[in-house]
Amino acid sequence: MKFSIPIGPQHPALKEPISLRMTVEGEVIRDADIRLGYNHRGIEKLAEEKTWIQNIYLMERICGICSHSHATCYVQGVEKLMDIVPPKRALYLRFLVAELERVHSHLLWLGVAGHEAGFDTFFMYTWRDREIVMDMLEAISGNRVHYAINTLGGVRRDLDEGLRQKILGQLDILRRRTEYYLKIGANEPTFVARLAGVGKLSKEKAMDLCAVGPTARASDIARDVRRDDPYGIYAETPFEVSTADTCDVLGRVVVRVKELFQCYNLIEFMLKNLPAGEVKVKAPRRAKPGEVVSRYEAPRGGNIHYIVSGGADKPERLKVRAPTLANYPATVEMLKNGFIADIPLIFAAIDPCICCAERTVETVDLRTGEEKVLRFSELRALAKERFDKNPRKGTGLWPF
Amino acid sequence: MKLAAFLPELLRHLFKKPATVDYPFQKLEVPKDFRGSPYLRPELCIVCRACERDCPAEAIDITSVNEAEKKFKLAIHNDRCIHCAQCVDSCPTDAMQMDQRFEIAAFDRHDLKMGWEFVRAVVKVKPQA
Amino acid sequence: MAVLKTVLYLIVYPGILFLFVYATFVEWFDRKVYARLQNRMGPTHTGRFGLLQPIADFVKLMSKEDIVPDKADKTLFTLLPIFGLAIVATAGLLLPVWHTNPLQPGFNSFPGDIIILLYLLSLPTLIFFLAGWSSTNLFSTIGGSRVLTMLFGYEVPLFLAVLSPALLAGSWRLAEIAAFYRQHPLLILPNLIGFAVALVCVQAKLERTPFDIPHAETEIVGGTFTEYSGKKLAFFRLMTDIELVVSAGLLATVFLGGFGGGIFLGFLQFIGKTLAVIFLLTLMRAVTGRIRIDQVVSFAWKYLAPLAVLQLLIVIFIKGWVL
Amino acid sequence: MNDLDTIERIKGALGSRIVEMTNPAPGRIFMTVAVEDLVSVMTNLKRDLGFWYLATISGFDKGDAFQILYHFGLEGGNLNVRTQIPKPAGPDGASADKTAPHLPSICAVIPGAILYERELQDMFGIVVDNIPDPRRVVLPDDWPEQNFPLRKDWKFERPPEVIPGGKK
Repeated sequence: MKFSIPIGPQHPALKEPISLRMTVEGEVIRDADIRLGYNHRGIEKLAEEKTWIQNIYLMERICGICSHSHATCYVQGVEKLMDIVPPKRALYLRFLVAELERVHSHLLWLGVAGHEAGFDTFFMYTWRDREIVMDMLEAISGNRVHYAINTLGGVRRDLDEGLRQKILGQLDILRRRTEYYLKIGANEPTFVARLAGVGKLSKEKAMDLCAVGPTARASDIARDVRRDDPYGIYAETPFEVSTADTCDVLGRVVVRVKELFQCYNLIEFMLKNLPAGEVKVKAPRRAKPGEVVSRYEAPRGGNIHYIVSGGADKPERLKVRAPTLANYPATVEMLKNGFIADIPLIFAAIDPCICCAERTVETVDLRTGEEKVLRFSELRALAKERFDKNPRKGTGLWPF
Repeated sequence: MKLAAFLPELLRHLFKKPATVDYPFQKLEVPKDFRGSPYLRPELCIVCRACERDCPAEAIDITSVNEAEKKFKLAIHNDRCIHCAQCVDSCPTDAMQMDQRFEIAAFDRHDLKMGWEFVRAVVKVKPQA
Repeated sequence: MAVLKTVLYLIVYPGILFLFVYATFVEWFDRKVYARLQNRMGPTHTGRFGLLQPIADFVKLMSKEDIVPDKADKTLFTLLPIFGLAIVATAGLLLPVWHTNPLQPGFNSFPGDIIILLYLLSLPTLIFFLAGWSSTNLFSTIGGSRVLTMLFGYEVPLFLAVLSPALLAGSWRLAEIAAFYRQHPLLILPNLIGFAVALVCVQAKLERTPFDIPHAETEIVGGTFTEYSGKKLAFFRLMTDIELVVSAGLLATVFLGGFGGGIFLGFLQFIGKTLAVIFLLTLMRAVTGRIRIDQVVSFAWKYLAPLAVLQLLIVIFIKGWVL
Repeated sequence: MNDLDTIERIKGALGSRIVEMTNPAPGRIFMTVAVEDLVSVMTNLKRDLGFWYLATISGFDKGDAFQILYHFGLEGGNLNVRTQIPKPAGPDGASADKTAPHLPSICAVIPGAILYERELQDMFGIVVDNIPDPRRVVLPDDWPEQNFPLRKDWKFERPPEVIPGGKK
């Protein structure tokens, strides 16, 4: 028996709206289709109407988890257009926040993977330890999610000595906890049984479908913008590209945990070698005409911003490509021939950030088997009609 | 691979203090540089409109009340504010400040708007970095 | 006097009133322990230590709008929660907690009541399946089919594991089995394998992690309960709680020596032993992740069933050569 | 691999199909090709030179023409293949299908390009020929026809903000 099940736009496994339509036979998925657009906010168009400085905050709002990634990607592109070079200390602070963000994003993802696999205890513990990073970020920047630490020509806040020591101290806790989670993740049989061999993506397929980030690295493709196209201070910092060759969800877990350790090393390096000096230089209000391609390795993969300036105080064109969008074709490939039970895990394994990737409700009439897509306006009319036909009895006071 | 790898950790936590706090009754401290909501110190405002121009959310409105008396009204639409503190950075005289409040929900969006009517101040502009 | 006692038995203890109150307490206990294992707080504010939270949830659900899908079989859809509640409450009556004299069978304690109890505990599974099927929702249907698939996995090991101690005691009556183990406390020890198997099976029967596959929220939304809301959902939740109490009571009776020693001591034993069993179940819920449906069936037949047979062999051995 | 080597390799493989090639910043190579050569250039880039990672495709409305940029990520930088297609004249020039700008699809060579090409169709009204899946990707299904948000002549009038609730 073949039937299609809709996952989303509203589904407990998805924290953001996206529609996955699975054709399943029994418990096995035969085909998958992804429908986007539920969260399109027109940011690229809006960016053309905002000034360079306002756009920093707009770029930050592309995503909550990797807010710093988009802002940094944009800011370093605009700095090239404006021909300004931020001071060394500013760069260190900027990428310190970037690495802390990567730590928080990967810890968050570990917890989500646990939750999708029904391992709620793992989820609670990883998220508790993620609070350490969140508190660090809050202390550095003044906010937990939208750090807003970037500005054109540097960063907005300096790091004082006390905070620097505190972060160095807490880094040890994080390192210890991550080692512990690696141990748990590799040893808990119910967890490993759910991850190993699930969501296979061969190296050739991953290359064909242009997968990025940990998804590609778990398929043994050593791609990392930080090494391939070093930006900021990454040419002088020590780190290795972590890969795995199992090509499955377990591999993606391993890659992310390995990256966590790399992040801790990077953070330690940056904090220990923090240069003294100013944290920002003055930026002009207008940029010279020109175009620039800015790349950045976000926690989920490579970000790419293409910025065109016409010489005004606003961009002519600002194209944003978030890593999740690049991973969708690969996800469809991974879902095929999986189990229904694996949908959330496979989908979560690319660490989807739907509002990053973007910028109607489907109903199935069971009697006729006919599918139709209801739009929001129709749905509202339907709801109103139903309410008018069956007015609520009583005042809602239980039980009388 | 071993069965119930998590067990010792769990049992240890059974008698530990929870990591969460009893939120509306107990609150955690926010760090000292926390970005809450913006507010104006009208005695310092020279009406240069830098904040209005730079605000990404168009949450700041400056209107002239009385041209002759140099009276102005500055309104902060906290319902639109994204708490980025760009206005604080843009302000040349420290007239814009951030407070520490983070519980700013209201039933009516009008309740979130704040306004100040003031006479334009004459203050020395701080040198830009 | 006997009539009054029977009425009390049916309505107050261990009838529906006690079961309701105790089931809500057990849900609180389960949630609190689960939360503390996860370093959280759990329910805190409704009543002292949040004790009234499950009751508050129940009341809240009762006052919510009750929606029946257009295409659902309305009679079946409505009746199933009530049937389910009635079945588990009846099963609760068979627990030998009070005025059950081991020597004197009565309406609530008779030879073979362990079989009846086991079958009454199997019925909720069928109720879940029918509930999933009758709501005609896709997720419910998948949930319903998963319920049945799982049933084939755990039911046989559960029966084997629970019946082995009965075989050792030489009786099909719960009160007699419990009395036998109270007389020979050392004979509880050979049944430990069976206890472990039965714990896992009860966990699967109650659809709790790692076996919460039929209503795995991240996969198939609410599973069997997707379309249930309001009063019906409240009944289903109460039913699951009572089922937890009854299953824990069954395990305590068969494996831990029952609840002898008069009405007060027996009551305390009942609370203590069921809470101990439920603590173990909660611990199992906290340390594992959800496994896949095919893994459940293979796990049940690869490990649980052989272990249950081993338990049976041990019992036969002891019965033949030791006793 | 440094930029000069990469440029040499590309020049060797593509020859006269390159209209223009610049290297404005380290690690950034811009290359212009004609629309007619696009598919063959992509085939050469992927099959012969091993540039498998297409980061994205960005369209840009230059007023009189659409500029389409194919961004490739390489080891040591990135390559941007630029092509231009003329924009139909007049604000309603796109209404007739004949005048709508056409672009060949490269999905046969790089399957991962599908979402970016669909996005181009949505946002710029560029008809991508031979695209395997021409459905809309980001715009809603009830979005009016012939409205392409990222064209410069498309303006969005923000409706006046109505805040529910009265002022006390």
